Amino acid sequence: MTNHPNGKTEGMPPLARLLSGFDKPRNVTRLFYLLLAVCIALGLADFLYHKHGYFAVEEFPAIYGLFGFVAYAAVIFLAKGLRLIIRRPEDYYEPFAIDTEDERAAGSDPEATGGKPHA
Amino acid sequence: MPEIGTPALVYMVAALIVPFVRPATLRQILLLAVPVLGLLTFWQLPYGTYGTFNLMNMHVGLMRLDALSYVFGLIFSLAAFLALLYAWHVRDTVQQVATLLYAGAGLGAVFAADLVTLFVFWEGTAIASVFLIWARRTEGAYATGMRYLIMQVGSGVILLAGIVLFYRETGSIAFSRMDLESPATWAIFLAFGIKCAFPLLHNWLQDAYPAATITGTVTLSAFTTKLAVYALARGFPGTELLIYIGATMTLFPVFFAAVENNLRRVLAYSLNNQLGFMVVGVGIGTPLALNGTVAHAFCHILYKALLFMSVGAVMYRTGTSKASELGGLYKSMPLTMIFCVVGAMSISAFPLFSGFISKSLILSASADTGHFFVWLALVVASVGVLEHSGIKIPYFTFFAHDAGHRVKEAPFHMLLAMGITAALCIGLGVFPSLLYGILPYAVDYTPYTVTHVVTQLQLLLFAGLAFAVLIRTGLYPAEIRSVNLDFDWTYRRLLPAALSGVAYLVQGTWRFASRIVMGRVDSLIAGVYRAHGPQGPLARTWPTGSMVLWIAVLLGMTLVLAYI
Amino acid sequence: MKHHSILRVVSKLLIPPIILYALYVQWHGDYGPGGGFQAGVVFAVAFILYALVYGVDEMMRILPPRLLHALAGIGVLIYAGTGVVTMLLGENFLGYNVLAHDPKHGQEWGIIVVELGVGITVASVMMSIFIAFACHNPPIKDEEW
Amino acid sequence: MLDIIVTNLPALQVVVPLVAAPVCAMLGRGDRSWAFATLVSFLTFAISVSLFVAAYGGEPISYEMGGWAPPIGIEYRIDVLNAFVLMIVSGIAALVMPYARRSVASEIPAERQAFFYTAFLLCLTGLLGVTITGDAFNVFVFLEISSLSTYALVASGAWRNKRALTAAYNYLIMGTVGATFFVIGIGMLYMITGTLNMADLAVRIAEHGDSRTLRMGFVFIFIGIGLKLAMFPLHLWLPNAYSFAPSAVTSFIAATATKVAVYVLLRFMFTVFGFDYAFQASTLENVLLPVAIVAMFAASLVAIFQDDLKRMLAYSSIAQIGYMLLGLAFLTHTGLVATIVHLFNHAVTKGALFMVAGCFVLSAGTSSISSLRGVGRDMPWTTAAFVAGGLSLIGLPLTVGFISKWYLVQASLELGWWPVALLIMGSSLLAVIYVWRVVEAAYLQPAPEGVIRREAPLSMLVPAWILVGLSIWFGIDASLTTTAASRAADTLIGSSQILWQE
Repeated sequence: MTNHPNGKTEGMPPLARLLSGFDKPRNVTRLFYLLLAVCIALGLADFLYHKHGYFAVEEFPAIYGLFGFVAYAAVIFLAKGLRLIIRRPEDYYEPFAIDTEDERAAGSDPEATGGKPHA
Repeated sequence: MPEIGTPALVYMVAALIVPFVRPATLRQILLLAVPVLGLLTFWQLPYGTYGTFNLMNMHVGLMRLDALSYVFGLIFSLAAFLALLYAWHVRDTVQQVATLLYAGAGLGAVFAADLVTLFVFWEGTAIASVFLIWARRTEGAYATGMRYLIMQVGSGVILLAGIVLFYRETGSIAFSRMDLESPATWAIFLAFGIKCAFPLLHNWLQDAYPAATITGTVTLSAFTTKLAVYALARGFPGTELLIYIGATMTLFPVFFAAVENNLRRVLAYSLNNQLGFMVVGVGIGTPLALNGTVAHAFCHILYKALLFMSVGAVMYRTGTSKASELGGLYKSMPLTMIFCVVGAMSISAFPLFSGFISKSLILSASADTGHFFVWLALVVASVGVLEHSGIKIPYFTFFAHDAGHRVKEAPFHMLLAMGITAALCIGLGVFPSLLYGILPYAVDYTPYTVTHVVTQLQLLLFAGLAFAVLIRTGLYPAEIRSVNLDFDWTYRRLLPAALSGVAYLVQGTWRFASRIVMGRVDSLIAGVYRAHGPQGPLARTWPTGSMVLWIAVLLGMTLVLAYI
Repeated sequence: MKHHSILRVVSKLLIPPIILYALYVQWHGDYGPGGGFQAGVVFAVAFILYALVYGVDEMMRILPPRLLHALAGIGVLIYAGTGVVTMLLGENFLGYNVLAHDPKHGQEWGIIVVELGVGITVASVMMSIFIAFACHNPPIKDEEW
Repeated sequence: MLDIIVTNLPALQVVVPLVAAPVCAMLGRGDRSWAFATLVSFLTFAISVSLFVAAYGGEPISYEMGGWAPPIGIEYRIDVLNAFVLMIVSGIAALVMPYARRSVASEIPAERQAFFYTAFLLCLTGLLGVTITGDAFNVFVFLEISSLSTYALVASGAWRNKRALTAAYNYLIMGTVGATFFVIGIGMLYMITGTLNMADLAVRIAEHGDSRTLRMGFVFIFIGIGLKLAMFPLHLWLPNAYSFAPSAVTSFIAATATKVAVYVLLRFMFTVFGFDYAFQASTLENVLLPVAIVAMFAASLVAIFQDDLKRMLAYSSIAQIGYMLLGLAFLTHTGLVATIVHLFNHAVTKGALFMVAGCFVLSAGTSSISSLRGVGRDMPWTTAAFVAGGLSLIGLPLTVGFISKWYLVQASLELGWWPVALLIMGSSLLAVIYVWRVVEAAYLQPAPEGVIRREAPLSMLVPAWILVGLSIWFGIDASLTTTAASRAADTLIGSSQILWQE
């Protein structure tokens, strides 16, 4: 989670302070390896019990994991391809489109945003 | 509670009273009391049909209470309560009345025992809900609301046409299982389909939900589409066509959601995808599948509301719901973050969360009946759900790059609403029997088997791993402010463009023709005015003589007739 | 009218016979030609004649419009009241048979009472109409038109 | 005592308001006479309800006036049809009376109010008498009682607008022409048959068979009543009378007087002239049908261009009478049901709308549509009542107007006259236009500056809303009205021979 690290924790709610180390690159990397480890463990777990599947293909060890990984990547890449086709500037449907309007009109807290009072 | 026919009545009466209640706090309390009172009207009632009477020789039943409508009535009441609690801060009576009428109409429609009552409430949901969009009070929202209203009322009109045809064919307006074999049932099917956001009929959903007010979207997400699912489950269970429609519905929104920047629109796509699961369940139509549909609708209303609430809370504090503008909010709104993650894990169907116990029913049903490819599509779609709702929403809102928003935690009532909803999501996930006990058919299903838990975790965590890998390698598509084309392009751009092209061609002829026609019309109106206007001969009343003349004429005419 | 002595004397002479004649017509209405309608008109004529000769104000001293209105109402009440009485005695509305021990007498009584009511109403309405026309005191003044 | 009342109910129905009228005149002060008249109207309503209940299930009730047996004496004869009409008339009166207090107080000087209520009660007496009696000449007498008192009531609008006097005078002339035609017709019938009792007339006419005198009689009665019920070209008295009369009077006579005339027409057509199917059918088809259709359109179009709300509603009434006559012209059971149902429905709807117009007159001082701009914000309840009534006028589902149109369309389709069905729908569109004009002015246009309009008092709003509520209630659950109408149609058809030949 690559972004400007923010070490300052004052002014944050106590719960947030608890979580505040989260976006340090070191911790992010640790988290990644933890996830990898859990995944490998889950894959190996398939050898430890008798699987009850509906289809023959389910019998293959760790098939769900592999399928999940591949399907996820496929979704992302297909979506990236799709974006090439369908992406348009935000003012495409102008005038009278909500995409470029001030979103605070939907009823934001006027103090918190420092914005004008809206409906 | 006395029997009053339909709980919708409670909401309608309350909607009449609410605008006049002062002070505001009392009004909020009254609002919260309404769903409770509404629930009490059918809570302990034995199954049966209530509020029956004869409308021009047609049997009308306002409230049919059976296992199916009961579950939907229950969850709708719950959703109305949570939405109203979430909207505690709203002082806009338009929204409050609209929410009451909308929820009331939704309940009324679910309990409708006949098609006419269904139609009335069906249109009621359309008309009441559009005010939740218009309440944003911008021109864009107005235009969006109009498009939404056209689709929704169009659905109602088609439904009415279907009902009329159906009545002429069968002589009955009872709302029960139908077969797709006549224009009548096809029309009814299409009407349900529009409200259920079938592929190519779906755009109103992604168009309208991000346009509503923050609290309005939470309300919107609960009723309309689930009402349609209910109607399909009631009218067309086991219709095979629905399986393929549903499978398509689960798949295509996944890709759109992945590249969408507006998080509330992402959730709208995700809603569409979840509806797909339910539609597949209806299409399979076995008791297990129908149970799955109902259970999924129940859980879905809760976790989708939770997600909309958390994104709404963020929007309430920061003023935006665009992923490109958000990030790092866990530092400011940790509780909201936790609730959002609960919602995300529920919708992604992690074990111990509510999605897990309901979605598995549908997946098992599809596998049971041997629909391999459908089953496969559903599994892919489950990964997709994880992608856009499970990871994208919380990640881009609360983590990712810090967008620098330093805001207060969400207001207490929002936290309370989210907390209750989150607790329900987890509660249902941990104690599935709570939900299974009220499903329409007896449930013989154990969600927590080793196989199921392990495979599900594999699926989800490996997909999560893929996400991590893609992020670390920078392959994950960045969030960019943009508009993405969808089918609505056809009527928002293609149709107007085509029309203007055609208009250009026709213009010459048209001008020529219109000049003549308008001339005629003008002279016709002028003629009508000459005859009927205040000074026209037909509006003259003072001369007694002309009256006597008329008497003579009429008498003469009749006498001539008498003597012929 | 003060100098029209002939008219004044003649009318003074005529009025009593007119009233007497009216009463005759009234009371013989049950079995001869006549009855309340005719008698009422004749009766009113006596007063109208008086008013023509001596002025409406003089007449209104004897019979103020308020009294005439009340009399018109009382006449109707006598008529309808008879009907109600017969009803109370167990007959249909205006079933006179029960008014006396003998149905024939009952009929006679009934008709006489009813005709009396009619006569009072007709006479007082005639006079009211006459006053309404004769008095220059219409509810809407001429200037208001 | 109770026994006496029960056996004499038919007589009491007419006698109570009749006796009350002079008493009312003698009470003097406005408030006292109002309270008394209100009490009487409630009593009358109670009587007609019990009569309706008695007549609903079984045989017609017959009452002999003065104990003289029917063909010679006057008979009151109550079957489902006229019990239904009695209930409409007295019910509307019972609602108009509470409404009248404030409205009349603002339109008529206090010292004249007693006479106003007297005339009102007499009018009520007349209308009830016309409906209840089974004697043809008696119909004429009561018709005159109601007409004469209506002239007076219309004229009493003169304190607000002097033209009421001219309107009343015109109405008097025209109404008298109508009444004369009617009495000429009855004279001819008497000439042939020597009887005036309706049931007896029917029998003797059937024995006598067809003749020119009889046809003349029929035509005269038809035209005479046609004038009373404002059949299209003979409607000229109506717009002025309705728009210049005091508001309470307008809502009462608009809801009842023409309906009673329609009833008389039905009664004479079916019960008395049950003799010659071909002749009557041709009259209905060639005269009544075109006249009704022209009324539906011409009157609606005139209504569209009117600026005065009361006048607009008056023209709309003429169009609505067109619907009733149309149902009659079909000469089928369904057509009759449509007529009778519409009789009720229109009474309720128009009564409510004229009450609303009266509220506007009270608060805004005028009923011109252009001065009602923006009134929706100042008088929300009144305007909402107008909208609800207007929807019923248009014939939207869930209002009574829809029920009427439904039966009319059904009746025309039964005969295969689908162009007529299309015309019915087309004329409803015209109603949309004229109702919309008011709604637009009331809600969408800004209020003129410096104008203060207060919401109408409850005593006026409540009766108006009761009628609006009824128009919605019977639009949703029409079983009572349609069953009653259907039974009334059965009685009518049963009492005549004309439909037997079908």
